[in-house]
Amino acid sequence: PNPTGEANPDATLTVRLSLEPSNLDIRRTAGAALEQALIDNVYQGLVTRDADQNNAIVPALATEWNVSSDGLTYTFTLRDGVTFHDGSELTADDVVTSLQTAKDDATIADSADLADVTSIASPDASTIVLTLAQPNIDFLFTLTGRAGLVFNSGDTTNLQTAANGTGPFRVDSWNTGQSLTLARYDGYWGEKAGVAEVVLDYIPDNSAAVNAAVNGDVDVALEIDPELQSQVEGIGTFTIESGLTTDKGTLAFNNQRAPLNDQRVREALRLAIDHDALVETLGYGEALYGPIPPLDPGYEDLSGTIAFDPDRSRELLAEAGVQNLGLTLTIPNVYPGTIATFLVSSFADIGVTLQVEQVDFTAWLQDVYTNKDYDLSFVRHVEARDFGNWANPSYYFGYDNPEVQSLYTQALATTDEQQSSDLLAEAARIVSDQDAADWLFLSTPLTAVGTNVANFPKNSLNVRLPLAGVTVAAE
Amino acid sequence: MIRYTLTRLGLLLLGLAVASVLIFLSLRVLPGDVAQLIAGAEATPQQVAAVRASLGLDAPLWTQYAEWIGGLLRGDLGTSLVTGTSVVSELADKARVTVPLAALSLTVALVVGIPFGVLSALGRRRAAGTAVSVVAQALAAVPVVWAGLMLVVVFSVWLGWLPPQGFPRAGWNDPAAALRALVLPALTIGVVEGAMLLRFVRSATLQAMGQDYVRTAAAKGLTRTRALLSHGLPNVGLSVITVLGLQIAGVIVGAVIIEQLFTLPGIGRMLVGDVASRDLPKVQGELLALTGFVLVVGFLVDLVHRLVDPRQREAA
Amino acid sequence: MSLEVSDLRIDIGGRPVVDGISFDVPDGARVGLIGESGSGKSLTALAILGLLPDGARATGSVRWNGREILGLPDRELAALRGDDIGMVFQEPRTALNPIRTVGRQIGESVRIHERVSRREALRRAVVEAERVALPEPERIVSRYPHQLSGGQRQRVAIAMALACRPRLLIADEPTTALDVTIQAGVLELLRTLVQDAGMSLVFITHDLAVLAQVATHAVVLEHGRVVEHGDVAELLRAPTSPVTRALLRDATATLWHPERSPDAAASGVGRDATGHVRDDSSSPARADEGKQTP
Amino acid sequence: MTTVKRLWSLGTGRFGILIVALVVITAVVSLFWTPFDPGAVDARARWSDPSWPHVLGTDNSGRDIASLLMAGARTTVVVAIGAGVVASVLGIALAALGSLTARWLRESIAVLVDILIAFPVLIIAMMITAVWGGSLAVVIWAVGIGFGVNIARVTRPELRRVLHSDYVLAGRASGLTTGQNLTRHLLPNVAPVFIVQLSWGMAVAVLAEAGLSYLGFGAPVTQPSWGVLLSDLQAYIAVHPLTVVWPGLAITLTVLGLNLLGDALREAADPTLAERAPSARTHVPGVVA
Amino acid sequence: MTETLIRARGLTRDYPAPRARAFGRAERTPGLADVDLSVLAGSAVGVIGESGSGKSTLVRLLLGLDTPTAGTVEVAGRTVDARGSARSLHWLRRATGIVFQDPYASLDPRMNIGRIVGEPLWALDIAGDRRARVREVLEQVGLTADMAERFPHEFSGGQRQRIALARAIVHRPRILVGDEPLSALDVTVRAQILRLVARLRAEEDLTLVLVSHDIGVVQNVCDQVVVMKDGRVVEQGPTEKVLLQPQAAYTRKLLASIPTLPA
Ligand SMILES: Nc1ncnc2c1ncn2[C@@H]1O[C@H](COP(=O)(O)OP(=O)(O)OP(=O)(O)O)[C@@H](O)[C@H]1O
Ligand SMILES: Nc1ncnc2c1ncn2[C@@H]1O[C@H](COP(=O)(O)OP(=O)(O)OP(=O)(O)O)[C@@H](O)[C@H]1O
Ligand SMILES: [Mg+2]
Ligand SMILES: [Mg+2]
Ligand code: NI
Repeated sequence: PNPTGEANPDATLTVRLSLEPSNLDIRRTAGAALEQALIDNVYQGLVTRDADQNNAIVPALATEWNVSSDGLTYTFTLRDGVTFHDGSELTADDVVTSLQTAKDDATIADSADLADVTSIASPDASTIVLTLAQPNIDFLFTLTGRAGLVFNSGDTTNLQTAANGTGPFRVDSWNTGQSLTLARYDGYWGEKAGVAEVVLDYIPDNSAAVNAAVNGDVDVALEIDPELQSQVEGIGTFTIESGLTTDKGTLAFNNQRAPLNDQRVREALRLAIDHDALVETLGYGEALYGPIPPLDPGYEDLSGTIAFDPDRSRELLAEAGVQNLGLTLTIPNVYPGTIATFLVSSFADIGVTLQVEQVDFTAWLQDVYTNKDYDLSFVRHVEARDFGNWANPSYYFGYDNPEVQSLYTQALATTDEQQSSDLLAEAARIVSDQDAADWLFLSTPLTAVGTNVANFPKNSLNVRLPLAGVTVAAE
Repeated sequence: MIRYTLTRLGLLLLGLAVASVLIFLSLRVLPGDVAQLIAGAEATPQQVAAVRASLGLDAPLWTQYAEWIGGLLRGDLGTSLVTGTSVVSELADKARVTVPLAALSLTVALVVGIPFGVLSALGRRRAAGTAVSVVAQALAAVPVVWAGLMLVVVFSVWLGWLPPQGFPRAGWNDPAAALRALVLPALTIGVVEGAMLLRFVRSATLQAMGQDYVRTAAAKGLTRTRALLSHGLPNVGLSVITVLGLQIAGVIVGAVIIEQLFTLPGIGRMLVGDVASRDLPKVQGELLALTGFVLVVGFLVDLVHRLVDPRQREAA
Repeated sequence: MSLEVSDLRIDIGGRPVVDGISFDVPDGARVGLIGESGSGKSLTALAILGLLPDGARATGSVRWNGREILGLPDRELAALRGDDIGMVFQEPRTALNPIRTVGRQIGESVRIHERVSRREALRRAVVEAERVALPEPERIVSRYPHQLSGGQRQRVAIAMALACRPRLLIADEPTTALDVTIQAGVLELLRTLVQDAGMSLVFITHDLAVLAQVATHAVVLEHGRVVEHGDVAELLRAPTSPVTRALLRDATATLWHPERSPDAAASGVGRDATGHVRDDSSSPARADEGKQTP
Repeated sequence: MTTVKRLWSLGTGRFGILIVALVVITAVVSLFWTPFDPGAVDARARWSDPSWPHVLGTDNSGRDIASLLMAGARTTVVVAIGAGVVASVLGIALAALGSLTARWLRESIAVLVDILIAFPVLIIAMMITAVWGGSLAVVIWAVGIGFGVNIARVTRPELRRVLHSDYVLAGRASGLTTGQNLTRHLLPNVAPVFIVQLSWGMAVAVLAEAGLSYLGFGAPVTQPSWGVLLSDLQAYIAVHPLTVVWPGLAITLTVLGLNLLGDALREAADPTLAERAPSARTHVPGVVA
Repeated sequence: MTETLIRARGLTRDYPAPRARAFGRAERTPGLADVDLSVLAGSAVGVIGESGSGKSTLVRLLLGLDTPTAGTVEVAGRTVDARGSARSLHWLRRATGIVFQDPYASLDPRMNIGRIVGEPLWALDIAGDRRARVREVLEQVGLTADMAERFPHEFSGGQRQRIALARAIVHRPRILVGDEPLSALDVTVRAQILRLVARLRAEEDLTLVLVSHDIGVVQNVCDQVVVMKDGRVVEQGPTEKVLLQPQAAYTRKLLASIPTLPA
């Protein structure tokens, strides 16, 4: 968008988000809402990633870094003149303590990401050295996540309701049930934020969100319901943008359970789904045919490998000798009914009766994730670089293929990104060929960005929303 | 009167006790695991167990209940499992939206129900009176969600007079905006509940019109309308008071739905969210607060009824 | 001050229930309206005051002091009600507003018609309460109807009707709902009050014995029509219409005959399959009726 | 005149019967025939305007709204009847316990009913939801329990009134046993009050289904239901305002029908009311979702 | 010469008074206190007294419809056990019929007249053509047989009381009890019913217990009178004696209150 006026440094940027964090303790509370709101804005790690540049790793609290050729030692140079929001200075000790705590304390989110780290040290005040037990090409990427965030050691702030980070914004106030207000941190080490204040306005209801946009209550609205796109466009003060994510709408088959342990049945189910029609019905997203999304290494367009073909599907079912197949789909009730409706209708067409069990998320965690008691399950796997789930036979997918597991291990162990990427692509192809699941769609949510807003980020806004560079034009 | 008040107070406390037990028990039988939810999807069983222990969820039921009630008596409903904030303070915070909303809705319901109920009874042989009663029947049948949607479409989307949803960030520091934000929600609940009240007031008025003492008053020299107004209506009022006790429950239920529709940060919306995230202490507190509210209003209504009705006042 | 009802007709929902009634109540007269249940007595009384129930329509003429009052607007009729014409209703349980003190209800017509202060109205209420022989009038005025007995309530109703000293009192079966012992007191009270104040009375009843105690004139109704009218004593002695005769006969059958001889009772109707018509003639006459009341 | 005839002779009664019959017939017909398969999605026919063959248009998945409405009537009937059965059993049990048993039990039940009546249906629903998750069963149990208490509260005094009536005493004096008295006099005389409440209770059930489905605690999304349809389509009211009218209208008409049927039943069931002034009719509002 | 059909001894019935205090001891008020009564076969006994004097309580106890706190009732020589099952009291039901005060309240509004009147036959398992018997009594009380299909609200007060009477005698009881059967009726109807009762007594040799607070009625119908006040019998004896030479002050007061017709 081309803002018409000069950027106004005193402006307030109001952004509509849908899912509110339940509390602000980012290390101990699950949910993408926290990462979206706080990482890069309030909290930072040594490095971060830029979703708009294909998730490239970019410097944050470290100015530069160096990986040893065996891929086991990472040496970071700590940035100078960084202060926390409470004014205290960032020291190498803060970094070491933060990482060490994250590694040692199992209740900290993503603690397992640091399991392979054997030592965390700071030889001098501006150097941090991390040593790994085995090479991991995703390690830097891991550090961009929660486990890599840096906190002020000895801090007494109540992190559940307040925050103390090093980012361009500090948490100003949190109006639970309504909004989270971030204010520009004037002591920020880098370029100061483009707006004085950011209000993250949590509006769960889609039509309410559009009403808010139409009403001028928000400058930017994330996750616009595509059905309502025209309404927003109609008023002329917004442009609708769509960005990529790593959010994979995954229809998981319980690979361990009959008859889904028969590949013909799985393939039959995949063939019964008209992905283009589904995307059209959803109104957003792109068809996705394999486990790796475009923003992740190892992506490859697999669209040719499987095409909508109900006749073939029925044949396959007949071959597999299943008749009057009845399956249950366990789906958390946070997702709109459209997906379930679509699947019921599609499977009915090939003679498979799909019963839908809508459960709340805790029940899903219990039944599907933990106890693996399900036939089909749908959830959106939003995490980036999560191909490892297919290499983990005890994951709820129940997919156990030694070849894929070995390919994945190799991909992590190499230090060559291209090689790693090729290995991953190969593994992904196998997973898709074996119809281990169906990837219904890749989410590409719509964002309504006010014409007065410039430099709003684009990709993966559901997990990262770096707002430092955003400016709002004066009226 | 004092004796009655005490007896009724005893009943209120008994009611609250029964409510607390029911709420507590029904929430303990849940299949989902809060600890798992808090620890996150990737947590190990040990982590989950640690979380569970830290939340006191591993204690026997009666200890948990005793602790809850003990806290309640000290004005402490525990802390939210998810946000870590005090439930009482969250309730107090959200009550600033819900209580005014309920009060406004009830006001609207009264303003709609009583005068129009009386008028439609008075004019029951005229077209206007019949029309009012037909409209009331229809409105009383409309789902609250639908009524809210229609009002939003008309007043916000088409006319643009009122905000379609939300509550000002400044809250009651910006009273005008806060009030504006509550107008449509209160109107929605108020009109639907008012329509039900109207049906009641109408028949109560019709009944009053046939009362002998209204005729007696007319025989003393009042016009028939004035006789109805000054002798019939106070008696209608008495029966309306008892109905209000039930109506308040309807208002509260309406508020839960309407807060959702209008994204108002009130107790109802918080409750819906907390039920989904299994935030036990909060759900418990919220349910108890809402039921308690209804019970207390019922108590007050009964007291008022006693006070203004001489027959009951004396029987105490 | 006289009331003239002529050719009064009332229909309810198109069905005629009072069908051309005429009678006069001259100043100071005490007229009894008598007839069996449903004959239209109450509706006639209500029509006079313009208090007919919804859906009832009256035609004909009702003149009060020569002025036509049937069909007057409610406001003008209201000015007459309670002031010129007072009315006492049948049911003492429901005729009083349960949530107003007795005093306020008695004083209300004074307040309406004489526009006095509330305090003055209450003072008058005490006076009226005393006049109808309510015990402890100063205290009883602050009571509520449910705190009174049936007889006391009926006295309150009478006090209400009399508070403005109307010229005409209409009493619609004021004692039917009461026990005999209490009925006697109320009837006596009514009669003395009316006599002392020199007002006219329309008294509705279906009980000839009660009528005989209170009224001087009687109008007998049947199916909404007048079948006979005249002096009460005359009527009782020599009824002309079959309706009156039947009424009289039936009344006698269930009536207390204080002086019936023991042998008459022994051969009484209780054993007589043909009823008791025979007994009527055997009832000795009684000259002085007044002694029967306490 | 029999009760049914009197009911039919009342304008409201006729309207109520017709609406309720229409809903039930639609539900039955939908078991065998709907214009389209109500579950069949058709991405190419999304948001069709009302026209042939989609007479009421289609929704966001291209499902035929007319067919969905027809099939949704099933859910409505199931919820209404289910809640009705739960409410009846509970209501009658409580009313019977509250009037036929020993004094202390009677009074305790009365107190319990007074307490429970303060629990709004939705709160009960939330409690049950927290235990079982949302589903149609939740709606049925919640409304059933909520309205059962209501029925008990209204039926109990009625039962006691009839119990102490002269005609029951006359029955005893004629030699009827308790059981005979119950079936000949008590039940037939309490039934009307109960049926009227039941009719209103079913109206509440239909409304509650809509409210709970909106909050996500109602029918599963794949089940055709007016409440689900309403809450699905309400999001698009700004762009496709017409679609949301249909489920709303269906709910409103059904509730109106049941309410009026209840009103009319009360009038018709009392053979004496026809002769009395209209003032003899009073109205007790339902506890509503 | 004649047997004593009903004999009550020391009949007492307390009612729990409305509680004065929420948790206070329940007090009791006497509805009936130590009443002795005997009714000879073929006689007509009138029970008079003001409202609340215990007349209805007495009737309920005599008919085993309520359990006395103390005292016994014997009907035709058998002791009435009000606690017994309905079946064990069938002998009593066969021997008695009752008409209540309010003719409307005592008829089930949802039953047609035929069923109402036939109910005792059905309940008491009385053999024979029940329909015919119902038609017969209906005609006996001056109604027509075709009225059996109609419902109570379609009748006038007098007719309703006839229906109640028909039900009371349909099973040919020896004793007819009326609990103020006339007070809701106007004079004309009252006289009709009384004539009817008189005829029935002649035709069926009924023994009559008539509760009333209307002395005139009792005087005209009964040969024995019982005067009650506050649950106690104040005076009893032959009608002429009690009514013409009352001994108790209360009886005198009662008699003096009654309006009479002049000659
Ligand atoms: N509100 C009403 N609606 C319909 N009909 C009525 C109404 N009031 C009276 N009637 C009818 O009008 C007729 C005369 O009634 P009214 O009350 O005048 O009788 P009444 O002589 O006073 O009888 P009672 O001695 O029983 O009081 C009766 O047939 C009655 O059924
Ligand atoms: N079920 C009851 N509970 C409590 N008290 C009762 C009950 N039934 C009667 N009483 C009391 O017992 C006394 C006698 O009542 P009863 O009904 O026998 O009087 P009654 O002579 O029949 O009066 P009435 O002429 O009004 O019918 C009264 O004081 C009454 O209040
Ligand atoms: Mg009358
Ligand atoms: Mg009695
Ligand atoms: Ni004359």
